[in-house]
This record gives sequence, structure tokens and C-alpha cells, in this order.
Amino acid sequence: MTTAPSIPTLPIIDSPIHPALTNVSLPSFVDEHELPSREGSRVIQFREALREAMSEEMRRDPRIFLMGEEVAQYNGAYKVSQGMLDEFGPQRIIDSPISENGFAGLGIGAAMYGLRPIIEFMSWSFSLVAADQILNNAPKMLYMSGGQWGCPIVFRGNNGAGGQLGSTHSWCVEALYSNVPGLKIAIPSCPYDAKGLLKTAIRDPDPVFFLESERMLGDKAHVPEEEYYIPFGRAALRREGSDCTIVSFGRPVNFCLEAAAELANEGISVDVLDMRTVRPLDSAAIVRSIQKTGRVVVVDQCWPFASVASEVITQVVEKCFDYLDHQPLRVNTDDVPTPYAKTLEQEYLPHKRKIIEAVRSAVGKA
Amino acid sequence: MTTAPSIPTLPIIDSPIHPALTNVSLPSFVDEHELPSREGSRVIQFREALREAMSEEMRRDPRIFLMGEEVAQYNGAYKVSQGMLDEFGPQRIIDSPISENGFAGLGIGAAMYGLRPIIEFMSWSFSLVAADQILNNAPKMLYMSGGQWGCPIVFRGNNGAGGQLGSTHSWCVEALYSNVPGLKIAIPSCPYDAKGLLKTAIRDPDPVFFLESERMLGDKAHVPEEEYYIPFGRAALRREGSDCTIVSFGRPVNFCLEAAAELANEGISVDVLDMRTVRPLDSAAIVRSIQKTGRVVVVDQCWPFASVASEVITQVVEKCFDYLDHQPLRVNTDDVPTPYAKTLEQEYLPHKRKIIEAVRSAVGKA
Amino acid sequence: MSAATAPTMPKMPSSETLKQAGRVGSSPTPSQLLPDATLIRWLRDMMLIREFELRTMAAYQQAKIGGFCHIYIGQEATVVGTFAAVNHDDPVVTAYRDHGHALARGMTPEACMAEMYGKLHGCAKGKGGSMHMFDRPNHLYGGHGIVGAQTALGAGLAFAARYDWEVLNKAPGAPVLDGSGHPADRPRTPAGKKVCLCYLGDGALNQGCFHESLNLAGLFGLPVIYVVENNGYSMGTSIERGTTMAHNLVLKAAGYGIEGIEIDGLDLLSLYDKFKPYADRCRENQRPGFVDLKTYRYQGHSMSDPQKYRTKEEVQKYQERDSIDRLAAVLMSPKGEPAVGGHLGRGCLSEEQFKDMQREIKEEVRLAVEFAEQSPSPEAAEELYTDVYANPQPGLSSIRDYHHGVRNSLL
Amino acid sequence: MSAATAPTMPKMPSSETLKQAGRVGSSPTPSQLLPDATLIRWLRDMMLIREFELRTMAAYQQAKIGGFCHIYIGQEATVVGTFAAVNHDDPVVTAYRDHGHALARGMTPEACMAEMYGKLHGCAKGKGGSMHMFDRPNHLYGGHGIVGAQTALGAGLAFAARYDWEVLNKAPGAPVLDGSGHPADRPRTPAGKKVCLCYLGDGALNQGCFHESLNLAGLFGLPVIYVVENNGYSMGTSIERGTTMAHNLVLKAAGYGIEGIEIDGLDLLSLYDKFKPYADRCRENQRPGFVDLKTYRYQGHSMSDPQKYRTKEEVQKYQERDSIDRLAAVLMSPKGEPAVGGHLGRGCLSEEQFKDMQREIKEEVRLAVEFAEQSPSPEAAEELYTDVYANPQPGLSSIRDYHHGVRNSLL
Ligand SMILES: Cc1ncc(C[n+]2csc(CCOP(=O)(O)OP(=O)(O)O)c2C)c(N)n1
Ligand SMILES: Cc1ncc(C[n+]2csc(CCOP(=O)(O)OP(=O)(O)O)c2C)c(N)n1
Ligand SMILES: [Mg+2]
Ligand SMILES: [Mg+2]
Repeated sequence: MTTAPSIPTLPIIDSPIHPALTNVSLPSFVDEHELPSREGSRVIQFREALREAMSEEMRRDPRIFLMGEEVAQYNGAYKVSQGMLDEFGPQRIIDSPISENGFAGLGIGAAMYGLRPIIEFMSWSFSLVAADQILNNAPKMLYMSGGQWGCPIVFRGNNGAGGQLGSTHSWCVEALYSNVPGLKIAIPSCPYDAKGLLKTAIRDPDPVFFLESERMLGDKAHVPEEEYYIPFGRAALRREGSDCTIVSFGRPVNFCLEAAAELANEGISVDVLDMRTVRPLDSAAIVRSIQKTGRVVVVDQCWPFASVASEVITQVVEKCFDYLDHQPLRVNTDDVPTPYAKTLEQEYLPHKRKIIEAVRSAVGKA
Repeated sequence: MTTAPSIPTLPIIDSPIHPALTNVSLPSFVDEHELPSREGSRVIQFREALREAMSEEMRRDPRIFLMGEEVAQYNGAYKVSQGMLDEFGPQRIIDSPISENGFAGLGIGAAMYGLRPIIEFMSWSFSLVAADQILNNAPKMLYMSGGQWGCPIVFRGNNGAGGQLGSTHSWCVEALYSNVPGLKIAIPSCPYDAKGLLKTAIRDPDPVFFLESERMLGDKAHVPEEEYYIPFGRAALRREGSDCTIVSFGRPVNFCLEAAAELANEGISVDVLDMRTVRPLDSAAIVRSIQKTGRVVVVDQCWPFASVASEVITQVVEKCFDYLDHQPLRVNTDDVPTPYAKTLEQEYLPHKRKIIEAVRSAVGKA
Repeated sequence: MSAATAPTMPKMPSSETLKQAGRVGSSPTPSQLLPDATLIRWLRDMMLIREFELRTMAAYQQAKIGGFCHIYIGQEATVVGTFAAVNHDDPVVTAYRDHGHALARGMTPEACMAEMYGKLHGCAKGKGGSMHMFDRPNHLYGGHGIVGAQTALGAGLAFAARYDWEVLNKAPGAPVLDGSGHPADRPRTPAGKKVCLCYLGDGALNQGCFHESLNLAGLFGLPVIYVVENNGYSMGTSIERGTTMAHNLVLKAAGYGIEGIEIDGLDLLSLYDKFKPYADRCRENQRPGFVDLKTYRYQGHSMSDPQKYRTKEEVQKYQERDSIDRLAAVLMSPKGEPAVGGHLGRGCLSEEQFKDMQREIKEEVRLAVEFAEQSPSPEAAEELYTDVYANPQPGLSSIRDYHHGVRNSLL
Repeated sequence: MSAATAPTMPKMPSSETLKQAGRVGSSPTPSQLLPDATLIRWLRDMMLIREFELRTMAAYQQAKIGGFCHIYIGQEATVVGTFAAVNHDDPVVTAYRDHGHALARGMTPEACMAEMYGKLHGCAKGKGGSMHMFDRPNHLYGGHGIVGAQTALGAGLAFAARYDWEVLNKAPGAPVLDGSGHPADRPRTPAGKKVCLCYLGDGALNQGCFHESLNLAGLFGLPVIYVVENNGYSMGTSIERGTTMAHNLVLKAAGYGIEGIEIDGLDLLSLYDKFKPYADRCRENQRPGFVDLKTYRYQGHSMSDPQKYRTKEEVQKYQERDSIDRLAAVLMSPKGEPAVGGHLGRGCLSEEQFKDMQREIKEEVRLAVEFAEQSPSPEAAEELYTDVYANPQPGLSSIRDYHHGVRNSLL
């Protein structure tokens, strides 16, 4: 009892997996060109792609459960989880009351204990009542516990204007939440990526915020039969060009592609980079593209002030200032609460015309 | 009953005060050089300056009340409201239970009805549980109601690392909250400004988030006897120089001034701009300074990703790209949850050494 | 809907049952003391809401109305009966299922319909939409979209009303509170005791905000009555599946020292008879209240709900107790005779008059739709950057300066 | 503190009073069935916490410890008595007043003190601090700084434990849950029924999160017991000033269908006697519980509290019922004789032995302080960017890449 305390030296952790996170099996990732083809005839909806991702992973790992409002008996407010109650039963597909802070925290506690929760927010707009749990607990548990407990959890749901839902229901949370270290944010723009990214999110041992869009749930595209995982932090080059780089993520990527097609008619060719995850952010891909084009327009569906667009532009000037032939530009939603009226809401979004005008001005053809 | 509906044309509002906001009397503002002197012998603490601001306004306007945890009988967890219960009584200085979402919402409802609430968060770290009320209701009420109801309310409290409080208690909320249109954010760096800005905040008919710092509450400086109001959206030039512009706000302004003093010894002279409010942001002042210096370092006590620093840099490249002789740089806190250990926390902050290094590298003397 | 045709008379209880229930022969209930005209106006209010909602559904199906749209049909008695028990200047706040509240409070069907059309003459100039009906002249502090969020606002409205009465009355030169929509320079007359009505759905019972609000209300003595419009479902979740102690909700209020009551929300007269003295007590004692008001919605949760979680029979069961039919029956039954629900007939409304009223309302709502159709859309140049700040200042946005736009037609 | 000297014997009740109270002569209570050694260990645990806290206060006053620091002295019986009623692998989570929980769960005083010193051998490598004591091998899922936030985590731990028992037991090849800190490849043995203890202060009763958690627990049948460490104050606010129905808190739980109990938290033996069967029932039935555990803190809220909100006399009144003194008295009273609190004396501890124990503990804590002094500070290069992500990836930050740092000494 009276011997002087002995202070051992502690080894540096060298394994790729943190010792706090046993039972984690990261999928093995392949390069973009080795992924199964995006072309094909197995055309399904975005919501089905999400469902397949969850169901495949749930079949693999009994620790995974899905909880949220109306996910079970109602088959999902937006039918994302349709049929999952039938397959997995009420112990794994669980309807919750309207208590986002409570069930988000429940998920975090369950993740600490060793489960792999998927928590659905009917809309990320409703995640504000759960902000403390998702921002103070999930992303900080590993740090606060000195590496003892991580938080392998996926929060997912609709993000962004859903179509005349008014200002309380149209949040784009990435501008707010991406500021916080400890979490990862994925935001797919098409069914193929939705599936591949969600499967990766579920496997990842860190908390992942997965941002979908009500406006894309019905979008259809080929999704391959075979299993695939899309790694985080790798942007996809959706279209190639040489005059300007367009950087976007989530739903607006589709507006960018429309804009790019029209700009091509004017003789302006653009790179369209789909970031797919905003945290991690594949700034290397942005830099590569700007080294070619010298110009960049960032398209973001959040309000502008301190948004991901601001961050992208800041990283651009930090990382390739000398390659810039024109000041970086951004297109956000208008800087006002989301209006209900159709006329106002349409103008409010970062729509095609705004993107075209920004690119024209970047290439000096405004 | 059966006459065809007549659709009147509506006049455009032309008064400077919105018709929804009767009973508002904005103070009249003077230019910076007309404000009472910053020099003098009436030396008081930062917390006293805050208290004077509240008390003076409460004497003027019986609609103002102060609510928060421990603000009354305990005289404030940090003694900001010391003595106010004695002067104003328990109907206007009100202790609340630990229900931030509830009493923030209570304040918003009371503001709609016509009162002028000051809601104290013991720390802005605890505002996350109230995020829905303060972000979905306060800043959007005027818009959602089509101009019928504004929300004249001040939320105030400690922001940022308070000294080994760990990661749940050390939030800098400006990075998150400044994204949201409809609110204003003031963040003083010294007692003089604290008083003048808080009085303006209380008079303003819009919701104001007022960010103080536990680490500054004991700071002392001269605060003049006579009444004064500091307008929002006007930066103060705290130190003049020619080699580089430093932009900051809140507590780190003081680190910047220390760094500037040391840099002067190296022959590097800098402008130190104290923004005082981040929304509105006095980008005109930043542009003016950069037109002189050609270089800028932004110092911000939030995490870097999508922070106010990102926004400032983005606005800089939007507004004076061609004046830049060097890429804009930023100094934030480290991109990790706030650590408890003193050694780690000190390194974590945007401290003097980091600022000096950034300025050196901006002026090419790294 | 059943009220679209003249109501069939529901079966009468025997006068024996009635006497046992204390309805006949005992001292008159509050509603019995009211003039016929008042009851006829209640009936009209309920019929107006129903007709309005039918038109809303039609317009939604024609894609004239967008977003989420929550229909009030079935719950009309709730709002008409509770409003009748308070004064017009008592503040009211509610959730997103708010068309009934707007109309019953006095918003014109024009302003309400135009709002849903997203038009400039809507109550919020088309910026709020179906879920966010605000009406300052009628003291309606909004429909609110985030489940439970309005419960804290309700506490705040009650706080302010009490503060007005308790503090400002005694403060020399205190201004008239502007929540009323009156000009600032109106001379101050002493404020009286008010009571705030704050409505919420049964699903909102499970939001933390509501509990914090109950505790604040109980602690501070806030005159706010939380009226749970308990229609048995939150979306597809029956109350038993989402809420503990669903059979005894007043117990939840008891935990905050609030004495709650249960009320049958399908019978307007008995609703009023129970609610009126309760509301009076809350006002008089400046204390909070909690009402488990049992009602039912005939339509789906919103316009896109397939309603697989309940049977047609269940809906029908409630429709057979339809509140409009019941009140109409009482008004049309011979005066003094026992009528449906144990009420005494009023004999003050003929079938003719009832049909006239129906026709009138139909026309009124048709005109509202026409008005909404013809009202201009808000223009982005004028309206997008307006009403964001009451005091716009340079530097608030990097995109554009904010400004004041078109005057709200309600103000 | 009173336990620093040998306890004076409190006044004995007459055996008549005791018989009436049913303590003497009736069937043995759970604690009466326990061996002397167990009760001596309980006493030792409480004494260790108290001594540790005295040293913590001293270190704080010397500015060796920073931040907020909440002292547990006075509440020792709470944690020792409730832990004794559950198994070591039942998950536990609490608030920021957590030193007692850490020690009673089995964390070494070294790791606990080093954490407060912000040192690398602290339980969280100095990253968590006083308010955030985590101990995975001892199933302590953290102290948590945000009032009420841990109550949802408690629901989640209970959910997971029940899921383990109910779902994973039946899933072929299901992995061992790693919350236990055991290696992943340990063969799975069937999980049994667990119960989670989730502690909260009386001030946390008013956080919405707690109510959402109670409803979820009641609805889903989660085996979590919410233990309210009701010390009568949240900072300077007495429970009556902040919480409605302060005199009948179990009513709050009743609103969620949870049958709560009140327990006197200053008498460890009767605390255990009441809590043990209650906890067993919650485990067996896989149902939530709620305990209004009345206790008292002798020190201020945190180290910086001037305590003007209560009188010295009030503190003294509680110190006279000190839980350490009381248990020591029972253990030292002649075997079988009525002792303090109506318990039967054990006659198993001499004054000599008691003093030895005191000396031993003093030395143990002194060594812990020495250990903390000597443990290295975490270095920014190795620790600042570590433990942020379990799976660090490029591009997560613009400043620097994250990496894995120094191994936590508890793992
Ligand atoms: C915080 C929050 N979570 C979820 C939703 C989505 N939502 C809208 S209405 C609703 C059901 C509410 O039911 P109830 O409170 O009973 O009201 P009712 O629709 O029956 O009138 C849900 C889940 C929301 N608007 N806000
Ligand atoms: C959400 C939140 N609000 C405020 C605080 C500040 N705070 C810390 S402890 C405390 C008092 C809590 O009292 P109680 O729950 O009774 O616990 P005790 O300190 O008595 O153990 C307060 C207000 C906080 N940590 N979190
Ligand atoms: Mg409902
Ligand atoms: Mg307490």
C-alpha cells in the first residue's frame, strides 16, 4: 500500500482500428473505376436504394436496428423502410414517439453498448430538437472518454426544401453541423451513390449524418445487383470539362448537370464534381480540377453565411490560390427563411439559372 | 355575399420601422469618433458593464425582464446580474429551472406579445437543447407571419472555452448559428463595447444572440458615465498598421492585440479589426483595410470547418480578390472536441503564437 | 362529409337516463344560458370550417395548394367550443393543423385560402402556408410546424399577459403591448386578467418541450390552458403505441401540480359546459390548465396519408357522433324536449334555415377560393428579402440587402 | 468531515419503537442476510469516496485541478447502496457529480485523480476531466456534463442490454457486444437480463430529455432505473423553487406508467433494503424504475459556490445523520442489539479496525495524488488530434489529419 506509484509508459496505438472499437469490420474499398457499372437496367428509386442498403447490412449484422417515427407499421413516412418490418420484425424495426432528442440519445447509448443503430429523422428539420444529443454526445464520446467508447451510429433523413413546406420544415443542416469535429456527413445525389454510401455509413465506426432529400426519393436509376461500398472522402467527377469547375453535393448536383448541359451549348465546358461526403471533403479532387480550369463555382443548397460553400472556397484559396484565374464564386439558396409560396421558393433555391450566371461570370462571359 | 371578390393592391412599406413593430424606439447612433472616450478612470469589470447595460435599459423600459438559471437569488452564476433582483424585484428578474428549451420559448412567446425579454443562458453550450426555439422560432417568426410578429429578444451568456470545462461546456456557437438569416450576433471583446453593444441589442427589434466570455468577465477597463450605444455592423479598428490585416471578434481580439505588439517588434505592423458583430458583418471595413495591406489573417475561436472565418475569407475573395497579395489565412481553434487537460486546451485555442505565425507567413517572413 | 346533407336525427336517450345524468331538471348549464343566436353561430362556424376544408382538399388535389396540408374535419367542435369560452383578445397559439383555428378566430376564408395558395393576400403573404396561419388582429399567434414547439410559446404568451396585468399596469407610462396590433400611441387602459389557449396534438405529449413548459407554467402560475386535441393518432401511430398512460393523460399534468380534465370533444354543448368554468377558473386564479379533449379526425394525417392504420368502421363510428350533426339536431329539436346528447332541444332552427345557411357558406367559401385564385403571387423582387429583419442593416447578408416589402393586408 | 474522527454513537431508539416499525423480530431484511465483510466493504467504499473528495478539494484549491469540480461528500450512501444491488456488468451512467460513481464502480483512485489533474493516466487520458469519468472495464458509461442528457443514454443502454438478451441471444453468430471491453473474438455466451442504473440530479427533472426518456422507457419496457440523487438543490435553487410537485416526485413517473419509490438516501442499510428488491423486480420484469432518493451534499454546488442559499444549521442537521457515521455505528454496535436507524448491531468492527481502515484509505488516496502528480501531461502532438475519429480518413479537417494516439491505460 505504501509503495511509490509506478507510472507505466503507454504504447501508441498502431492498429488501424482503435482498440475501443472491437467488432468493427470495415468493408474493403475499391477504386471508382473498379466499382460495378452505373449503366444497366436494374432501375430502382432512390428510396429503394436506401432500403436495399439498410436491409443488406441488417441481414449481415444482427446488431443493426432501425428506429424512427413511422418507420415500422406505416412503412416509413416516405416509404423508405417499406417492407422492412415484415422482414426484420418489431424488435429491429421500431416505431418511436415524436421524441427526437430522446430517441437520438437512446441510439447513442445503444451504440456505446455495442449495437449499430440507424436512427431516422423524418426530416433533418426535426433534428434541431435533438441537437444536443447529436452534436454534444455522438461526435464527442470517443474523445471525452479518452478513446474508450466510440459511437457507431447513422442518423439519416430528409434534408433541404421538400417543396413548399415553409421555413421550419426545410432545413439544410450541413452548414450548421459540418462545423463539428467527430462526425462524418454523407450527402448523395443519385440512387447508385445513395446505396453505396449508406452501406459504408452503416459500417463506419464513427457517427455518420446521412442527408437525403424528399425531392429525390422518387428519382430512378440503375443500381447494380452486386454488393458495393463507396468510400467516404472521394468526390465523383460527374461531367468533364475544361473552362470551369463546379463543386456541389446532394440534390443541387443535379441542377449543376442541367446547367452544364446548357452551358455546353454556349461553348462553356465544365467539370462537375459531386463531393458525396462533405466531411471528409475531397479537397484534393477540387484542387486537381482547378489546376486545370482556374475557375470554380460552388453550389450549395444551404444559406450562404458560414456554409459548406464558404468552407470549400476557403480551402480552395488555402490550397490553390495561385491557380485561380478568377475569384471563386458560390451559389447558395437565398439568404432568407424558406418561403412557402411556390414562386418564392423556386427562386430561393440554387437553381439552374443562378448556376449558369455564376459560371458565365467566372469564365468572363457574363 | 355573392359579389366577386375584390383584390386590393397593397402598398409597399416605406417607413423605416416595420408596421408589425410598434413601440420600438431605436436609439440614435453617432459615429465612432463621436462616442464618449475610451480613456478614463471609471474602471469597471466586463460583467459590470453588462449589468449596467441591462439595468439602464430596464429602468427605461418596464417591458424588459431578465430570465435565466440563477440570475436572481444567486445573483447570477457569474455575478453578471448581481444586485438586479434587489433593484427590479422578482417579477422582472426571474430564476428559471434548468429548462433551456422551455424558457427560451417562453421568452419568444413573451416577445411576440410585446415584452422585451433578456434570456440568459448560463453558457451558450446549454443552448443546444434550445436550438429549435432559438433557430426555428425566434429568427423566422417575422417571415413566417408575413411581417405580423417580430421577435425582439436578446439571448445572452458565456461562449467559448471557459478554462478546462471539457468538450460539452466549451461551445463557440457563432459558427453554427450565424448561418441562419433572421438573427443578429454581437460578440464584444472589451467592457466598453460590451455595454454599448448590449444596450443596442436590447433596443433592437430583431432577435440578437449576444456572446460573452467567461474568461473576460473579470476584464477591467474604463466605461464612461454617459449613455452610449454602439451600432451593429461597424467594426472597430483596434490597432493600425500597414503590412497585414487581422480580422477577429470576441475574446481572440485580445490575443490579436498581443500578437500585434510582438509583431511590431519584428517590424511587422498590422491593422487589427474587431468586428463586434458577426451578423451584420462589416465587410466594407475589411475591404478598406485589405486595400491598404493586401494581406489578411482571420482569427476565430470556433472550429474551422464552415466557420465565420470561412465566411470572412469567402467574402474577402468575393469583394477584393484583386487586392490580395497573398492568399487569405485563418487561425481557428484546433479541429477537435475541446480537451480538458490544460496543456491540450491551451494549444487548442487560437493563441498568440499561431496568430504570429500566420501573419508572418502572410507577409512572407515565415 | 355528413354535414353536406341535412343531418339525420340521432337516436334520443330516454328522459329517465337524462335525469339520472343530471342534465334535465337540474340547474342550467352554461350553454343553456346562452341565446339561440350564439349557438346558431357556433353551428355556422363549424359548418364553415368543414366546407372550407372540403374545398381545401379539392384545391390540394388540383395542385393549387402545395406542401403539407392537414385537414381539420371532425375536430370542429374543439376549436369552436373552446374559443367560445374565452375572450377575443385572449392569445391563442396552435400547431400545424390550424385552418379551423384561423377561421374560428375570425380570419376571413379569403386570407386563409389565399395563404394556402401562396398568394400575397394570404394571412402571411404566402410565406407561411397551410401550417403557419398567423393573424395578429385576431390574436392568433400562429400555427406552428414543429411538434410541441408552440407549447413554450404558449407559456410565454401567458407570462406576458400576466406581466401586463401584474407589472405594466403599475408601471407609470408603460406602453400598450403591441401584440394586440393596436397602434403604439393608443392610451394605456389597465390590462385585465387573460388566459392563453395553447393547442397541441396528442403526439406532442412526448416532446420534451411540452414538459418543460408544463413545469414552467405550474411553477410561475402562468394562465395558459394546454388543450390536447386528442384525435387518437399522431400520423399512423395510435396514442397507445406512442404515449404511456394514454388512458389517463391528466396524470401527466398532475405531475406538475396541474389539475387537468377530460372532455368529450364531439359534443360541442357539453364541451363548452365543462370547459367554460374551467377556463374561467384558470383566468381567475392565474393558473395553468390541461385538457384531454377527445376528438377525431375524419381525414388522413395529411393529404398524402393512405390511412392503413385504422379501419373504415372506426372512422364511421365517429362520424355517427358527428359534432355538426349533433348540434344541428339540438337546435332543430323542439324547444325543451330532450335531444341528442342529453341536451334540451332549442327549436330555433328550421330545416329551411339550415339549408340556407349551408348554401350561404358554400358561396362564401367558393368566393374565398376565387379570391385566392385571383390574388397575385408574391414577387421575389419585393418579397423574398423582406420580413427577414424588422430593422434591416447593411452587412447582414453577403448576397443582398434586406428591405421592407409589401404591407400585410391584415395589418 | 465527521468521519475523519471516530464516529460518536448516535442516540438509540427504544426497542419498543423498533418493534412497532417492524424492524426487530420480523423476517430478515436483504441487508441482514449479507455477511459482515460486505457491509465493512461498503463502509470502506464510502470512506474512500469521502477521503478522496477531501483531497480533491485540496488539490483544486492548489489549482492542481481546473474547470468545474463537483464534490460528492454527503451523498456516498447513494452510490454505494444502489451499486450493491446490481451486478458489476450492469451498465451505469451518471451526471457530472461523478467521482463517487467512478470509485464505487471500481475505478482506481489513481485513474480518477489523474483525470482531474488532466494527466495521461487519467481514465480519459485527461481529455474528459472531473465531469466526464468514463470507465469501460467497470461498465461506467460516463459522467455527463449537460444536465439531463445522460437520461436518454441510460434508455439506450437499457435498450441495448435488453436487445442483447432478447434478439442477439437468438441470432446465430451474433458477436459479443463490445461495450464490455472484452475482445471481439470471445465466444458468445448467452446474455442474461440486465438493468441499467441512470443517475440524475433533482435539477435534471426539468429537462425535456428526461421526460422523453421516461416515456420511451415506459413504452418499450426498458430496464433502466432512474435514480434521482435528490440533494434538494440545483446550484442555488432549492427543489421547491425549480420543480413542481417537489414533495411528490414519484407522481411524475406515474405519468409514464412507472411505479416510483422514495428512499431515504442517508441510511445505507435501509436504502439497500428498499432498493434491492426494487431493482430485482425491474430486472426480472424488464421494466423501468424511478427512485426519489433523498440525499444531501455537504459542500457547495461546485468549488466556486459561496452557498448563501442555505444556512449552516441546515447543513449541520444533515451531517448529524451522516451515512458513514451511521453505518459505522451499526457495525460497531454489539451484535443483535438495536442500533441507529433501527438496525441491529453487527459487532463486527472494532474502533481499532476502523482507525486502521481510515489510515489505509488516507494512504491510498495520498498515493493516488502522488500518482496524479507524477503522471505525464498528454502531449498535443500525440493526443490533440487523436480519439476524434475511430476511423480517421483524409479530408476530415482542413487543419491536420487525425490519427490514433496513446493507448488508454484502462483498456
Ligand atoms: C419535432 C417534430 N417531429 C416530427 C414532425 C413530423 N410530424 C408532423 S405532424 C406529426 C404527428 C403529430 O401528431 P399529433 O401531435 O397527434 O397531431 P395531429 O396531427 O393528430 O393533429 C409528425 C410526426 C414534426 N413536425 N416535428
Ligand atoms: C442543460 C444544462 N443547463 C445548465 C447547466 C449548468 N448546470 C450544471 S449543474 C447545474 C445544477 C444541477 O443540479 P442537480 O441536477 O440537482 O444536480 P446536483 O448538482 O445537485 O448534483 C446546472 C444548472 C448544464 N450543465 N446543462
Ligand atoms: Mg393526433
Ligand atoms: Mg441537486
